[in-house]
Amino acid sequence: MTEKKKPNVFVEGAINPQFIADSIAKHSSKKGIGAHDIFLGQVRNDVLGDKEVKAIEYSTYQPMAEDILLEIREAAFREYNLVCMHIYHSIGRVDAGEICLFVFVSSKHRKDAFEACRSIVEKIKADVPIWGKEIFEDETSAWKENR
Amino acid sequence: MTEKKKPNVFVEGAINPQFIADSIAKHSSKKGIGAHDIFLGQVRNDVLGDKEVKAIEYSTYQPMAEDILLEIREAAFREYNLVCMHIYHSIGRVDAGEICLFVFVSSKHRKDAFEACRSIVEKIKADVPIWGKEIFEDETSAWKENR
Amino acid sequence: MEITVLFFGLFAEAAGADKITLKGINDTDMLIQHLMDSYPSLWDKKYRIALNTRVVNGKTSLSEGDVVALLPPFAGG
Amino acid sequence: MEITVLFFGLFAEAAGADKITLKGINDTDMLIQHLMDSYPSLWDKKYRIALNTRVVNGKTSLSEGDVVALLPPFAGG
Repeated sequence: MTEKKKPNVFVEGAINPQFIADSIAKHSSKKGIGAHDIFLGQVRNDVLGDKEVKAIEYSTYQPMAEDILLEIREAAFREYNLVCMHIYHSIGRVDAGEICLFVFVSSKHRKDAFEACRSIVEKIKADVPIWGKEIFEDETSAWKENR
Repeated sequence: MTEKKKPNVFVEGAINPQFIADSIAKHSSKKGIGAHDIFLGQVRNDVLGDKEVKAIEYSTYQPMAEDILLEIREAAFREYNLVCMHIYHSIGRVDAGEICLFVFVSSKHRKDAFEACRSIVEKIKADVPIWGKEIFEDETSAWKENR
Repeated sequence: MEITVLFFGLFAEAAGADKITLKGINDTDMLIQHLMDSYPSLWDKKYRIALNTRVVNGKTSLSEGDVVALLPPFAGG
Repeated sequence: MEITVLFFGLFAEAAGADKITLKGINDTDMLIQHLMDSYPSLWDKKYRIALNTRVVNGKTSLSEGDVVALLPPFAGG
């Protein structure tokens, strides 16, 4: 039902810690949950050459990203015993130190939450068409690539 | 330095989502962090016989728990490449649906955060002297046991 | 027969466009050859190709109205 | 020679106390025997023993001032 429609994943700019708190608080009514695993990606101030990353500018191919994210979601519900899961990713500029990815997996027992969360994050990195342009202090830039 | 002194782990009652948000927000100044893994334990409304768990009343042997938690912390910093980690556990009554454990691990790359967080949670469950008394709707109770 | 080609990330920068339409391109190999000729700076770049939002590998036939996207390495998360 | 014995969780309930002091107990085996005799409801319970906050296994000598804790199964998290 709600699991079947494409969820809203993309958030303009950084993901706010307050948004994360509100998401957690909403789960207090789901009393069958025993374990949450939350992964947060944060933009690093990596140094390339002698220049420090100040921000990453994210872009996506949204219809494809939404298809792949729905597949990732459905695979997670098939493979693990989950109560619910939520994925949010930033689009646009996110400064170093700010959150750009929020994956929130909830299950009865901890094993499912841990394994599903890690699997989902690896798939997001490998398969979802999202690009990141690292912006340096002098406003020059370089395209990032996931390992 | 700060890693060596016993950290404050025990929180009276449930762990508030706002406290979690504030903890996350504090990490925006640590710009070398690329990945956070957060585990939250939530009290389930398990049914034993025909009675539903309404709350868990947690107690601990605090000096021993603090020693073991410090060992867990030091082992995590030895075994994984971490920027920081925080552990909070409730003492006293926590209602079903509320958070009783908050483990927060931050690292440069996601692999360390994922592996360390899971390892820390398993060790907390196995080795830290914390007890939980499940309180049913009729105020009878049963002692919980980790698997 | 007309197809739409979408460029993302560094390909959009190199091509100076997000989107072009092309005629007379029958398959993905022919498309790639055409793009490399038009934008020589793309030659040494890694990419994947998506046809109507699905990644395809190897030579794939194209039909009227297809949307082909040139995807540089992903960097989500 | 006096030692302190701490009870937690269901042991505190069964013993009706959090803490007792005992004299003339030389080792952990003797302590367990004494406790099982004093509190018969403990016989079938699982436990670990901590001596001065460290878990000990097998028969362990006790000294003046030692604090021995009887730990039922853990349920943290």
